[in-house]
Amino acid sequence: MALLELENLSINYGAIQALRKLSLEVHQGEIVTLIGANGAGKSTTLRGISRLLGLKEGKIRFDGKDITSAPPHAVVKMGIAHSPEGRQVLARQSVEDNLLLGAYVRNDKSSIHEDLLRMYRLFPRLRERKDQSAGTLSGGEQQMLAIARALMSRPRLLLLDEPSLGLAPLIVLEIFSIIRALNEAGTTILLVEQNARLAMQHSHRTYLLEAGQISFSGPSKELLQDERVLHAYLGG
Amino acid sequence: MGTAQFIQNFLNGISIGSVYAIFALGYTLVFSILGIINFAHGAVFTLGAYFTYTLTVGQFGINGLLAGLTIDNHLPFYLAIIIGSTLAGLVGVLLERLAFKPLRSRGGDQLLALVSSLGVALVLVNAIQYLVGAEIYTFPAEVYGTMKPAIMFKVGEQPVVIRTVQVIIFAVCMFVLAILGFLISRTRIGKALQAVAENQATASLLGINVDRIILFTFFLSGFLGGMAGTLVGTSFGIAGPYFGVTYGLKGLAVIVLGGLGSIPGAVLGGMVIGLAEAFVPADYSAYKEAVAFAFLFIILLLRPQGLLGRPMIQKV
Amino acid sequence: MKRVAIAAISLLAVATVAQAELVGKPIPIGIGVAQTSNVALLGEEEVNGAKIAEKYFNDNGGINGTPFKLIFQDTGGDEAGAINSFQNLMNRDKVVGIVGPTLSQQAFSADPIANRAKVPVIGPSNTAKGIPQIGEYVGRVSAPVAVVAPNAVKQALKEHPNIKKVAVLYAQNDAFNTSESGTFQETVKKMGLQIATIQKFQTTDTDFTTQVTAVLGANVDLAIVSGLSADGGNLVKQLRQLGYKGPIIGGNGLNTVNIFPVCGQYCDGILIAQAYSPSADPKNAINNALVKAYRDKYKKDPPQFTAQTFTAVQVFVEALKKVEAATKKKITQMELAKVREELNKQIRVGTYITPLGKISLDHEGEIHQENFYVAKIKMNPDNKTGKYIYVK
Amino acid sequence: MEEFLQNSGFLIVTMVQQSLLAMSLYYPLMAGQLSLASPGFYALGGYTAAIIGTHEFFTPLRESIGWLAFPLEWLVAGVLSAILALIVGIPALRLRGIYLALATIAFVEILRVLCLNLTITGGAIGIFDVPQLFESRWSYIWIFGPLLVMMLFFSYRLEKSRTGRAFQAIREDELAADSMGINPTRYKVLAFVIGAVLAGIVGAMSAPFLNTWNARQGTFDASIAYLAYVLIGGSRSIWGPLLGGAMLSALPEVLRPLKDSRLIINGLVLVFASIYMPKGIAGVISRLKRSLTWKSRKNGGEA
Amino acid sequence: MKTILQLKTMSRNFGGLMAVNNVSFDVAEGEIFGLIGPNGAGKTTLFNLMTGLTPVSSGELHYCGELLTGLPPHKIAAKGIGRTFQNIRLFKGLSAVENVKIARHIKTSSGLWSSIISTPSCRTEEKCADEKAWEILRLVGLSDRGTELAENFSYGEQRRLEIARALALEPALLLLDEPAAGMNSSEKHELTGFIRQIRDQFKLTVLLIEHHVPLVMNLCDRIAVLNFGELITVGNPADVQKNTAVIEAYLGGE
Repeated sequence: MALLELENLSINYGAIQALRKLSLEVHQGEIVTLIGANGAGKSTTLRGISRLLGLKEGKIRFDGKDITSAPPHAVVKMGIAHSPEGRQVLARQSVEDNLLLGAYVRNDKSSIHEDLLRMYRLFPRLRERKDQSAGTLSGGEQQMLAIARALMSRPRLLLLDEPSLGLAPLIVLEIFSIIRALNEAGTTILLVEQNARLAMQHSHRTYLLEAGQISFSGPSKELLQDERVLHAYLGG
Repeated sequence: MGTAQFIQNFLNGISIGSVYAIFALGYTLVFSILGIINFAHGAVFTLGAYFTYTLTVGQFGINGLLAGLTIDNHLPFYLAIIIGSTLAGLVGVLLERLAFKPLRSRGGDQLLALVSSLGVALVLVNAIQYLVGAEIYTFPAEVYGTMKPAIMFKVGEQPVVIRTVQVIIFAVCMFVLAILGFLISRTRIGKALQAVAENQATASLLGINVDRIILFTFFLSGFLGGMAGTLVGTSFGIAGPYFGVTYGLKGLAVIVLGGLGSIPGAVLGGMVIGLAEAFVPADYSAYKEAVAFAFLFIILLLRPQGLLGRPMIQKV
Repeated sequence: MKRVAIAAISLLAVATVAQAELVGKPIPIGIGVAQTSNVALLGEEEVNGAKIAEKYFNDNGGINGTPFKLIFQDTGGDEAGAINSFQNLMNRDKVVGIVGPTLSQQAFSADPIANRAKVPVIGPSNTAKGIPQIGEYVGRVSAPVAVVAPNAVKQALKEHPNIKKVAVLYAQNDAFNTSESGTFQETVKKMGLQIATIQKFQTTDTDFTTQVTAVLGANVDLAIVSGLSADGGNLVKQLRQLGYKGPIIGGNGLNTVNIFPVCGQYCDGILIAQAYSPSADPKNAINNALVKAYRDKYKKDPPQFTAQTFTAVQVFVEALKKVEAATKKKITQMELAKVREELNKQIRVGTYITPLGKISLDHEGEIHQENFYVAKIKMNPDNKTGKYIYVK
Repeated sequence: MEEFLQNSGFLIVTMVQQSLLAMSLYYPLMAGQLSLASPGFYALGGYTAAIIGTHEFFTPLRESIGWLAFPLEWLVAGVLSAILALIVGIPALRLRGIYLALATIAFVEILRVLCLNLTITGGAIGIFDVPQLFESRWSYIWIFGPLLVMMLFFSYRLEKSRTGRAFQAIREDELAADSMGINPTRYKVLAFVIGAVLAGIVGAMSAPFLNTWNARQGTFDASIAYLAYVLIGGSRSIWGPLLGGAMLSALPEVLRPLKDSRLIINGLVLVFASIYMPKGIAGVISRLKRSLTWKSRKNGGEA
Repeated sequence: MKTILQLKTMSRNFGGLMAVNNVSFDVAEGEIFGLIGPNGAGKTTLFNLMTGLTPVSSGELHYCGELLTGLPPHKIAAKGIGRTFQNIRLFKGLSAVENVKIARHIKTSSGLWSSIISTPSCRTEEKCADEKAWEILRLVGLSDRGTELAENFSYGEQRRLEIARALALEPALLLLDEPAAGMNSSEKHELTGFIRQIRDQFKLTVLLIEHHVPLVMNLCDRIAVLNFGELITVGNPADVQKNTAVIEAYLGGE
């Protein structure tokens, strides 16, 4: 059974139909990538899953439970963490406070502390800056913070929106290796990325979105070789 | 101005300024979360004073529906002010549920929140008058226990005098501010509140129940408003249902001066305006009323984000 | 369809002209005072006075056996509200005369309208200069401040002959207090005293430390406060708490028992210029009746606005009786317009023995009051209640 | 009829007057600017008329031009309002949204305290015995009515004009408008001045109408009341302030029979109206109209 | 060919972050010039600098030999530079035709009073503006929906309406910020033809930001690539595509 299942999801912004009857699934233990041009509906899909956006139609199931009408905070509690586009760290609060807020839904004080230390091990740069306000971090550091913060809720499914956005190539590679490590440690990941090649290399399966619909899908390795995908997206 | 005069004005200023500060905090908390100004805050201020009065004195006058009613169970003042302010906080919660939430969930124009909160203010003020009349209610002198009415000391040859009530008000305000500061910066709910103020969407992605935090904010706001009302009421009496209107208006000046939505800003703004009013030269006392608004106007032109506010960045 | 409508309208017009209106029974008298808004603080005192008067005079036979009834229309605190209230009273409620409005500013707005409609108005609390001059149908029972105020200064000098420097404080957003303070200032100058400082405040103010600090700095021997009960009482309280020891004169706005709870023990000793004293003349039967009724109902002495409104109703009642005597007709059998005209004439004739003492209204409608009072506040040991002890 | 006018004439004229004041707030709002300065200009206009009408300095002028003094008062009030609007507007209109609203509230309050203290404005008592243009209150419809009609016509033409489009563009998106060649400052100030001049003229007409003028005429309360008129009426067309001003100013009078509780009900109406009529009365009407025409079209189709 | 636009060492920093760093290039009259680079590379900021919405920190912008830096947006628009926005900034509450007519502002002149009394010249002008607006709407294929509110349009239609609005300025230089965002393949294909068509018809120079690489390669005469606010390269599509720095930055390293 799929961990996450989207069935005929449609989302509108005013009169604009951003998603049109989109269906996809993510299985336990996978990294799944959504690629597509700007405005294709990638972020909208993630925002729909984390219930930030209202649906026009369709169903979302997580772990067999229907979460279509659950509020965002309840979805987090069920085990879905979303690291939004543009990093969206709480700029006025310290790095550590940001991380602790990531564990807002948890009550187990001691294990929260353990996780905090784990994040600092994973992202040593964050430890160095734990008392700084998050707004003063560089772009890459903010991205790390956003991912770390999402992990603090101990999610079963992590939604990552454009983790490489605006980052230098070296940092991008670093982030992707962390994503891999997280996945190997058991977190299922749904990834939205504009750096398509990189994302596909790091994921099991890929969906290609065009104007709110899925135009291609399949194992990443195969799609990477697919002429049509290359042409449509990479312009190769 | 002599040193004594200066100290005198300074003490007067920080005492009234501290009341402005906790009153304005209530305004600014709601603004920081919802980006709207709650025009009913002045009415909640008034209501808080009446609540505490009811709990401590419980004796109603000659007009209104409750005329002549006497409640015999008097609470000690310090308990009453907490319960009274809590009740005012609950009014704040009610306000959010009846006047703000429906607007938000229907996606109405944000400006309509001004009108609906104005409507609530009208209801509250007139309901007070309907119940207990427009007359003046005063707290007995002993609410704070038996103390000398004023404290006097000398600077050089010149005497400096300050009313005991002023000192108590200042102390209570500082105490409340300290607790509030702790609550907001150190506790889980306080951090959640800050997160919601910064970005509601992000906050909800962290599992914060934004709706509940908004309710909590309105409770805090009402609590602080009610407490400010009570403190002013004990010092000066409750001068009828319209008692909070001037504070409501001045509070606007305070929060803009400090920076809309900024918590330390509200405290600083309150102090600055309290002091500025205290230092208005005697000959120009007629213009004291305009000081807060002159500050408001000038700060908006020179530094619209206020003293401690963050600049507004417009996204292109 | 259109023709029918026109016909109906003209018929209506004819009907209203043809059918000259009689005065209703019981005879309606209008009370247009502020029952809402921040002016309600004053208006409520007036409503209470009117209600006591209604019961008292009806119990005593009304207008030669015909009962009258008071019709209340709220003016709110603004000018438009006063006009609306007056229009309602005159046109819908068909009153013979109106007591009101509460504020002088409102009177300047609404009284001319009543005057043009030839409806007599008696102001219960309009003390500004120029009110009776609005027109021949406008009068008042509230003595202008210029006559009341100086008495208190004289009394203070009598008690403290060494007074040299004076501080004058007044509520500048209130018409009454502004003009009263002007009178005080003139009086002080005329008596050769020095005005050391003039401090202004708002009736809505609650904190007076700035003003008090200035007064203390000026080292004065006398402080004169013109304000309303809440602000004036607070000012006195803060003056005393911060160490002012000299005599205090309160203006007419402080002439209400409502200030007792405000300044508590610090009210003690304030000299008040009074247009009304509940206790000055124990032989004044009608005042005794008012005081008794008020005490029975509200457990305290009636404030000045209550007494003045009572007086205004009394003037209407007695003048209506005189109308019946002069025309030898029952009011209820007369045309409304005629009654209003006759009533206005009779109001200005003769004298009235009222809770304010003996008064009369001159041809302009200005009150002539025989006695003004200076009282000194004496607080009871509970510090919540007190008395005005008549000193002159 | 006569009796009806006697009784309700003042109220009807007040409704028109308040509608006009609501409109004075509508023009800046048309250009997206939330200005609550109208009561200040209204007060200024009223004082202008009251001073020209009563001050001894103007006695020779009044005697020589007779009734023409009234239109002169309107003119002077309009010009003074325009000048003050330029002085206040050019710096203040750099502010946006609630900040502008607060700055204009501050302006109104500063002006009020000033008027309370000056001798020429009569201090707290104000100026009374203002000369009358008409005997009965109802007759004042002959000045407020034409002004209302003129403003309706003005708005009708404005909305379809180049200037009106510039206003709307700024309201919808100031940056995009700027990028389309529209100078936002210029048009924002223009809209502000139009509102100010209207409020000033209404003030000048209102001083005789109310017989007296004082510092209680232009207050914060009025600022908020006008805002409520526009929002409850509907801020998207000129009919909004017209309906809102008329209905809300009549409401306390209509509720008069409720006595003590009338203002409580008044407040509840405001709350419910803002929740259930987010587009205002005008919005509800146009929705009704649309559903009616839609129905009739449907009926026609079936027939 | 004549140079129409010249960027000289233009920079902009936002609180320490160099969003645009020392960028210089020329655009020739009549060409379609592409601006590409990853998200956050500074492309939109560069557009905002050119149209005056964001003041430059340093550097100069010359247009037809005239210095534009320091001018407010409406003056720059009046010089003949029209633009669209990445996030679509239509006047949503107004109809399509009103949106276009608003952009006729600088081409018309009637003042407030002449509009109120409706002078003949004003009426003529109004009529002309109306006709012109409909004409442009026809051109972009939206004339049958001209009276509908802009907010009711689909994504692709809104993009087209935005272009129509910019065209109503009768610009010589048109800046398009991600015109293909949110379009599907066939819409994108149509767009390519459309941009060429308006270039020819209006004698335009077009500067466009686009993510969709095939579209850019296909459409543009020359391309500039930005990364981290800096210009990596300028050249024709074939050269740019081969540039290793570009592949590294934009397509992702191997």
